[in-house]
Amino acid sequence: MNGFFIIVSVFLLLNIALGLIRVWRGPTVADRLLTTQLFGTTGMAILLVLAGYSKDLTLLNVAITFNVLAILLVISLFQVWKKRREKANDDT
Amino acid sequence: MTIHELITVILLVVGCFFFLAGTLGVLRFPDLFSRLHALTKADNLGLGFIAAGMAVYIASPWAALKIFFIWLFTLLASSTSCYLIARFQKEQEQTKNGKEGE
Amino acid sequence: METYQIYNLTSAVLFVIGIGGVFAARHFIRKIIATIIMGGGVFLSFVSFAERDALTFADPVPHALVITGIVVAVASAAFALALARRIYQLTGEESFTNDK
Amino acid sequence: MSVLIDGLLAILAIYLALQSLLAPRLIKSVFLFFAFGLALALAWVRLGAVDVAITEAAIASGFLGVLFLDALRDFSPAFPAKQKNPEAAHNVLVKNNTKSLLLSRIPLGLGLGLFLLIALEAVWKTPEGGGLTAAAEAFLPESGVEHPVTAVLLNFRAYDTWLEIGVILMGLLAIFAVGGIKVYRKPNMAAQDPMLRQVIMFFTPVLFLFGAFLLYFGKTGPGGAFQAAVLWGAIGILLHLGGKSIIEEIPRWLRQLILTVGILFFLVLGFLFVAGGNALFEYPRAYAGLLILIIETLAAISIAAALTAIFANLNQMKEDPNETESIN
Repeated sequence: MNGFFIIVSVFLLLNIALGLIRVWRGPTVADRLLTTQLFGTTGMAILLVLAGYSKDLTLLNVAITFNVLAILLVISLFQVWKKRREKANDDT
Repeated sequence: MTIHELITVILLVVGCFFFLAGTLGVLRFPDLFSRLHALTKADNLGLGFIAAGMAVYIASPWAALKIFFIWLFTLLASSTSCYLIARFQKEQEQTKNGKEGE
Repeated sequence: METYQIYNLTSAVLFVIGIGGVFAARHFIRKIIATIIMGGGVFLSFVSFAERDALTFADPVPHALVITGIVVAVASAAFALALARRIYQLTGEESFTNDK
Repeated sequence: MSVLIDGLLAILAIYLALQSLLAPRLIKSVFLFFAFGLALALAWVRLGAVDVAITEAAIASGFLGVLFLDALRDFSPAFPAKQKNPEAAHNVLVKNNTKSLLLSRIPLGLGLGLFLLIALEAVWKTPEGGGLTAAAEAFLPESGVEHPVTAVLLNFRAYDTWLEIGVILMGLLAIFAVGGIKVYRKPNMAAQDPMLRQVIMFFTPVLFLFGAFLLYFGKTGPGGAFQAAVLWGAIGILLHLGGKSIIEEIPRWLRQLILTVGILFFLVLGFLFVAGGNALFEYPRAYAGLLILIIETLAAISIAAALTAIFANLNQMKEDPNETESIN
């Protein structure tokens, strides 16, 4: 069972590594933001699997912390964009 | 291998399949909106399957509650950010400023 | 190869990447990121030594030091960001001028 | 078998660190830096340092990420392209001037390579000293808490925690002293966007409850004052982003009291112990658990207020965009 958990987490890590290609290529800023979403969700899944692997339930607290603070990043991103757009509108 | 472990294995494999689908969608789909669709839907479904699998494996009600909340918060955060990204991109395209060199 | 050995070597590499970034990066924000990466390398070596010295639980003193260190690093990074933004606001420069 | 996951994680962390310094665009490097924080948190989980992982998740990727994103509003998106003043435009030309670039980069590269070898040897050959685990384990029953990291943070080495609150306060004062950060028009998002308002309203009680849970759980497991403080500070930041800046709305004396109550209570307690003939921060054994809980709560309130104030000072929004006063 433990070997299976490790295979699953390695697979999820490889998913993150594949997602990096999109950060590298992705033509708009929004594409890059998207991949942070991918990292967040996949990281959550890795934490859950590791919690089962090490039988350590406190890892769930780490996952919740990541979760509840992810929303902060999203909202402050929104602010950055708003500012950028105002700047762009002012320039034109 | 007990029945619990069998259920866990099946759920985790299904979850991994959805994660793979989401990542491939992000890599292969042609425009931002379809990528958003692939990512936020498939990945959250995959996370849901993995969460269910781990809840079955750990088999403690307190942990299951926490895992459920993890999934719920991720759903909330990711749907909010999906909405914001899509709205931002739409407004950008309307002002004809879509490329990065804004 | 033990788990702690892998992270030990990683910590050395991260520290060197951070130092290189502090010297070679030009934009203020990148310099600040480089200092945080440097700190991350140091913290990683602390925690991996704590794992090596574990008895019934891992050595708690390095863990406590690392928690303190992360908070201090963040406070100093916030101050550095404030300075960088102030410099930008006053002069319009995004990097130190003698780096040109 | 687990070498696979550790090795992959290590390679990922190194790659992300390198790329976040080398990426051509600032916004890309900030995003890669978030991913680096995630990789580090997973590494800490693998090393069994769950406290550190929670702190990293809370502070380094939550609070610091918000600060970086906020700072990106000031700087131009592409660096060093598109400089407005012609004086700075020859920044762009540095790339073409490869000779001077090589002259400065070769010694740097050589030095870094040498340093890498030295650092690798240093960490590889560090002698096994046993550490302080045995001592911590022996005195754990006397500390009043059951979790060793909390015992070290708030009992054995309480100086560190005390002075750390001081460091955060000093950081806040220094940021006030820098002053004059660019002031932006108030976006007033909450009124504009019903979805954001709902999300903020949902997450505020969740953050508070989970922070309180972590604070209390610190007695028996990973958690404690700092983690709780960041979550409570996130409430202030969230409300500030939603257009309601609580740090400006409470009266000035109360603000100052909240900011300093953690460090002051610690100080008064320490001097009471010294007056009673004990060492500084040597708690009486019967009350140690209770005292630690009170100290942690007050410290968390102070740190949360300081983090909120730092963010509110860096991210200034006023109705009038021409007004450039700082709040302090």
